[in-house]
Amino acid sequence: MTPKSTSEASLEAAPVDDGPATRVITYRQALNETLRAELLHDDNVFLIGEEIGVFEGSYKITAGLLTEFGPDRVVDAPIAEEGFVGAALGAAMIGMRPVVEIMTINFSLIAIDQIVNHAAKMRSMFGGQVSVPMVIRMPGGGGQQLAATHSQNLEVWFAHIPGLKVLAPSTPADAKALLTAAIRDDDPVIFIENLSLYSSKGEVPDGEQIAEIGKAAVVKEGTDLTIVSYSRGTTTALEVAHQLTAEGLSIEVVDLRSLRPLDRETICASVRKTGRAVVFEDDWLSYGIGAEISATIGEGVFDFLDAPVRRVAAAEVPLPYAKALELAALPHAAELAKVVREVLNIAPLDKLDK
Amino acid sequence: MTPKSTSEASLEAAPVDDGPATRVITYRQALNETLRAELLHDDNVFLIGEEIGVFEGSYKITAGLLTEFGPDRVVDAPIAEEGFVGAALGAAMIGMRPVVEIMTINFSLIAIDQIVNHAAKMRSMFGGQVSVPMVIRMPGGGGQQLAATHSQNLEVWFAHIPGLKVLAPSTPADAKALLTAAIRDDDPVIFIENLSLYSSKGEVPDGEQIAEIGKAAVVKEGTDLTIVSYSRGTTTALEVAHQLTAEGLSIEVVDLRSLRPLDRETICASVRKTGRAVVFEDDWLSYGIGAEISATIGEGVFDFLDAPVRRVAAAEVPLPYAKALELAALPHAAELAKVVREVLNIAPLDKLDK
Amino acid sequence: MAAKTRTRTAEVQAFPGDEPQDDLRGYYRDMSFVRAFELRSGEMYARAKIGGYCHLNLGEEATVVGLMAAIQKQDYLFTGYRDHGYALMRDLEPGRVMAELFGRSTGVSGGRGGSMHMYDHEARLFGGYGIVGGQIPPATGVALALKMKETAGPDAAAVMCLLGDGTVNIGAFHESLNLAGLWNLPIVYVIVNNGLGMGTTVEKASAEPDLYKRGASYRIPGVRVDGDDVLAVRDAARTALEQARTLRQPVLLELMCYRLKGHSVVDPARYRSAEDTTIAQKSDPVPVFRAQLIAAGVLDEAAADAIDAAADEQVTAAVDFADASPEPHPDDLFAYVYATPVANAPAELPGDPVMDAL
Amino acid sequence: MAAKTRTRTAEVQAFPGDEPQDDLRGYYRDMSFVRAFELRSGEMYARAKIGGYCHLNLGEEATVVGLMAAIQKQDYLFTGYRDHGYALMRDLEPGRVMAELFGRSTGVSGGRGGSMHMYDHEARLFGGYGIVGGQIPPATGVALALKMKETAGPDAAAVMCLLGDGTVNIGAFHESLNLAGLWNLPIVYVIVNNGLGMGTTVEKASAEPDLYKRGASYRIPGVRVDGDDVLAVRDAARTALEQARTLRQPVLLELMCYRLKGHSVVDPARYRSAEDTTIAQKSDPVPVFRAQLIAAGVLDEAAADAIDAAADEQVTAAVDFADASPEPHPDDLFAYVYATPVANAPAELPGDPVMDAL
Ligand SMILES: Cc1ncc(C[n+]2csc(CCOP(=O)(O)OP(=O)(O)O)c2C)c(N)n1
Ligand SMILES: Cc1ncc(C[n+]2csc(CCOP(=O)(O)OP(=O)(O)O)c2C)c(N)n1
Ligand SMILES: [Mg+2]
Ligand SMILES: [Mg+2]
Repeated sequence: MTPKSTSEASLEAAPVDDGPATRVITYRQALNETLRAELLHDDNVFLIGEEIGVFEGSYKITAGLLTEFGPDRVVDAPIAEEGFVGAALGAAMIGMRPVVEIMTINFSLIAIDQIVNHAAKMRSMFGGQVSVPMVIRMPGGGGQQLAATHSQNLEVWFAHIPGLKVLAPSTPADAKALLTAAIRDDDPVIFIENLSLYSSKGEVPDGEQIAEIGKAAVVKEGTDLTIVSYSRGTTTALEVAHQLTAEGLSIEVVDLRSLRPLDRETICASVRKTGRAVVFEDDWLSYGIGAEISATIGEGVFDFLDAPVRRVAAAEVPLPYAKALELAALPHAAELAKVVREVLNIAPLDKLDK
Repeated sequence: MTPKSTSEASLEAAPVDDGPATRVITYRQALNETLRAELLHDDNVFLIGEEIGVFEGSYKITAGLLTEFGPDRVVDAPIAEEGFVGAALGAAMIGMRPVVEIMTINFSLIAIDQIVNHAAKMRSMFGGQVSVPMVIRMPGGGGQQLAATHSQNLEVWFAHIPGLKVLAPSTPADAKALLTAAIRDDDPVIFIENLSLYSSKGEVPDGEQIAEIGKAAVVKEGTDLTIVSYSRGTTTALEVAHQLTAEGLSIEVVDLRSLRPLDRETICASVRKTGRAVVFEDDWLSYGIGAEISATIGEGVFDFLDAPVRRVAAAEVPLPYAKALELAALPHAAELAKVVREVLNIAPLDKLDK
Repeated sequence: MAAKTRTRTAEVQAFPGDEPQDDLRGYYRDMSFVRAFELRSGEMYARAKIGGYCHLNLGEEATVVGLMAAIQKQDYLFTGYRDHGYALMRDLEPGRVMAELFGRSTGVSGGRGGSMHMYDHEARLFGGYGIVGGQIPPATGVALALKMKETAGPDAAAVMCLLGDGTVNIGAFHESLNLAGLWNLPIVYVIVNNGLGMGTTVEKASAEPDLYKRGASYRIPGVRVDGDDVLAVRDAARTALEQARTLRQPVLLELMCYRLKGHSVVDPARYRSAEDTTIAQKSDPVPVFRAQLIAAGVLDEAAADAIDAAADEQVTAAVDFADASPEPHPDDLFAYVYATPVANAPAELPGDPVMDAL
Repeated sequence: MAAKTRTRTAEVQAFPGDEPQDDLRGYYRDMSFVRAFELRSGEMYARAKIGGYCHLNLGEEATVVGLMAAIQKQDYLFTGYRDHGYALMRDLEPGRVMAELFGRSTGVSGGRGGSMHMYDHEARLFGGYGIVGGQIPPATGVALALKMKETAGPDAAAVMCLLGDGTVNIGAFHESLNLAGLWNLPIVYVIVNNGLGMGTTVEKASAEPDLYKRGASYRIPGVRVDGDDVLAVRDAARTALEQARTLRQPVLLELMCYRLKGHSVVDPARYRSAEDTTIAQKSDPVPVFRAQLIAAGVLDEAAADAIDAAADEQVTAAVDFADASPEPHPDDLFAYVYATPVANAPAELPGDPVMDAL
């Protein structure tokens, strides 16, 4: 595509080799800038979802975009998830590149027939004649006292489905580079965000950044134990890893970034080195993301494992509204630190994690 | 409830202690007889679904029931899964005991908001004031050349959800005893059937049989290796176990029966004894049922494991229609036998599994 | 928003003589109370006593009170998440409603639901739902069960299912109304048309913005009424419920009202046109009804002030009760996951091992 | 099934003089061909050459041919799973359609879709869907994209989305038609009303059984036409497509026809009333149209027989082609899962380890 405006030039200003300049911005800002850049980059890109235009997004991710790009590029849809997600899918069939916002992952259940029985199936079912270049963005996560129907983490459902790609960035930089990759990708991509990440800040390189889909990242090196996590969980994993460094422990942290495809090599290479692993996840324990990670480690590096792989996940209840119950049900740094010590057979040194 | 008709008497004829008489009937017949018995047993029980009355069920599970019980007890619904599943849920809120048939699990995606965001949540979300005694029966499974959208095994989605109970019987006897238990249970129960099991036969005890929900069963004892499976997979697991007995191998088979709650004790007790495990499942490998089983074993009996836990599952593709591709994509006895030998470090003795 | 589609009754009117003055004063007392409760809820949210999402009935008081004046004890009520006023008018203790907002164990849903999920099985307030349209299929199912269990008649129970104007475009609405029309179920679907779904006007959401007309697709009669007129709402709802309970004739009732503030307490509603905001304020049913009653000699300023003051005191008492109530205890986290206990039901806290070592 | 709601044209009629005889003969040729293809498909299923589900257009030939006579090359077609006739009439090679049924690599969908999932991107046959109503949202989305990319006009593309009478009660129908009406999309929704959804009559499924009236909920004009009259179908479809392409006015077209046999080839349809079966057979559009043409002197018996014989030969050639075609190779199992290859995409066969040992 040829540049559509001068503002795009700046996006491509920084040459790739001598690292581009960076700015510290929020995860929200990184998403907003990336959507803007892609709208400028390709006329086939359009945004569609509930309240993304006039309301500027339930979580303000699309702020300013309706004003800049108009109602044909930023489409406010009625409350009809099955209808407008399916409509985006149809548009993608003839070469548009829709970026759908589902207000939260909880509402994707109404559209899931279009996502799983249609978007994920079409290319294979029709013998490769059609591709579906669409992105579905949606935040998951609890901790905001939104109660049982508005606090779920159902990414494992999508991660199970062939034909979908499922991304879950944990930093503003990854949010930018993975969203760009998702929009440029010719397959349906489920892009998992998290309510409690939107205001988190991080360094983001200027200019076009395109991540490689399907790769995990070792975001902190260590030798004693590997914590595997993704999305919001990675921020807690890093917090705990650093906290334990002060206690002389060397914890490695693997950020999955892509749930489907799953980068088993990176996970197993890390555990082969450390011999111990804990998975930290926000979803429910049974049949959650951590089950696949644990099974992968158990099969992939069995001979290198010095201890059982443990999972720190949410209590298996519909999440209650009351703060005390919500706190008890969701996994936090304290539980992660406790389990890491258990796997390392270390008695707690402090009360921090009680 | 007091008996409603003489025909019920016979159902309760056989005393429990000196084992009741048995008959060899199909899985389909066992379901049909159980539905009939429960309709007779409790006036609050009613059946609802598409084509279950006049058409007698897409797979004839409800044959004869409309004629016997009439349109108020056997309700033919329009094609509106979200509508009639939600309607059944509402009826359950005031004490009815609906047994819903969703024609296949693939169509449950249209109703899944009512199942997961409503049926599974209500009791907890409303502080225990209401219970939802409903059963949702649906067959899954491939192998019938029904192509990508009609061949899925999505039970892992439901198994992940607190508030639901998920059952997956593998024999006619369990189909009877678990369906009875499900209908008498006061919570929403997802009852997973399988297209390729309907015509399978087995001994079924006469009279009322109520299984305990949440318990797995060791359906064949052995000492060398444990195969864990459920639903249709268990029949293949047993077939392979017996085939390998002829080769001097002693294989134990655990039939999960209940996917949620998951009976981790029975699984781990078996593997502690055998030291080796293979999971056989019809769903896709990544993030499938087997992931949780493998993770559970890895955590529960780490010190007793002599080899990595392996999973034999479906290839991760939308299932193609063409027979040759469908055969290649689905797991069969040959692959299971091959993997069992690999885990036991045994070279194949025959060509059977090539 | 198309003000033209709305008939306003801001100017003072005389009342039909047969309207008992006590009833009229009672309606004002209720409207004043809902108003006071919602204003205080907003304050409590600002003071972080309430968390999560919080949607208020501000501007909808005539609709709330009119509907609840028509519904009978034996009837079942389903609503969306904008449910505080309905809980109060279904005679749930104000203290327990406020306690639910505070997330206390004395709350109507034990503090587990919060603002969006008020529930009282005895009072037949069947929730409080947060998924748009999610309440419509279960409400329809209760009506199905009623048809199976009871015979129609003047004392039979019916179902009232509330939904917003933005909710009519979701599939569950269509599937459910078709079932109700097909099976002749005793249910009244009430569209509380406050003109907005978050920031989206009816005209931008619905190809047929005269929402009551949508009943025709299911041979369900549709009726539109001024939702700012408490008596008109009450009478229309009574007639509709009557048809449902005696004739098993489902009805679609559309009530035209205004949302006085943002979608939820945190929404400044900057997207809203000045004209629209002015109309909304001009037709605020609480001061309008108060003025009508005073003009009609049913109340005088002093009596009206006394009613408002009493409402405020009641709300204060509710806040005190909520404040004094305990939070649910983490030991009870798993208390309500299942009604029938079964083996191996998960009850691990985060970080617990999946099972005890064998 | 309510025969009253259906106007039959079994008795012989004269044709409007302006109807070119070649066209009339052509329509008969097409109808005869679809009939022959479907009958043979049934046989091939019985002989286990075809597996899975197989739904035939038997009895719907006038609807199929009339619609495909109206649709233009630039238009997009979406259908349900009862799609063989449409694939043939969109000029897909009969051999490749039969090969798809046989699950061969030369099939229109590479043998991956089978009977329910005929697809040809070039021919703009956009599938072939098996989830009831699943085709409606994507079809609506193509219309949305057309509105974004093209300007309206006599040569603009439009979308034709077929659905059955049983499909109108699913949420996707409602959500999609509201979008089309709200956004003025160039799409024609065609309800092929064969009176039955499996064993369920329209009257037992739809509270408003006059299905074309349901457009009103979205301000979409609804039209009902005799689906057994190929010319009436063609003309109505042309007019509707015209409105869609020039005015961006969505239309809901209801075509009244009959399903001659069971729901799928394995369904004996015992549930069907004798009366209904008789009516269906009496109004079988193929013999009726043949008789009309002969009576009108457009064909004589010999010419008609010749057409039927030619159709049969074509089908035989298609079967031979399919029979001679290879099955897809298991090595290509993962060929089409993703359009953009990415790292770590799973490509293990059952029993393979999840990864190579490190
Ligand atoms: C299925 C679903 N989609 C989206 C949302 C987010 N949401 C919550 S309220 C709302 C607007 C509803 O408007 P309306 O029906 O008019 O009710 P009102 O808020 O005006 O009372 C939306 C889009 C949701 N809760 N559920
Ligand atoms: C969502 C969904 N529910 C149920 C089915 C099963 N099913 C397949 S075809 C059919 C009947 C459809 O009838 P109609 O729309 O009239 O189409 P026709 O078969 O008459 O062409 C049903 C219930 C399905 N495929 N998808
Ligand atoms: Mg509204
Ligand atoms: Mg039909």
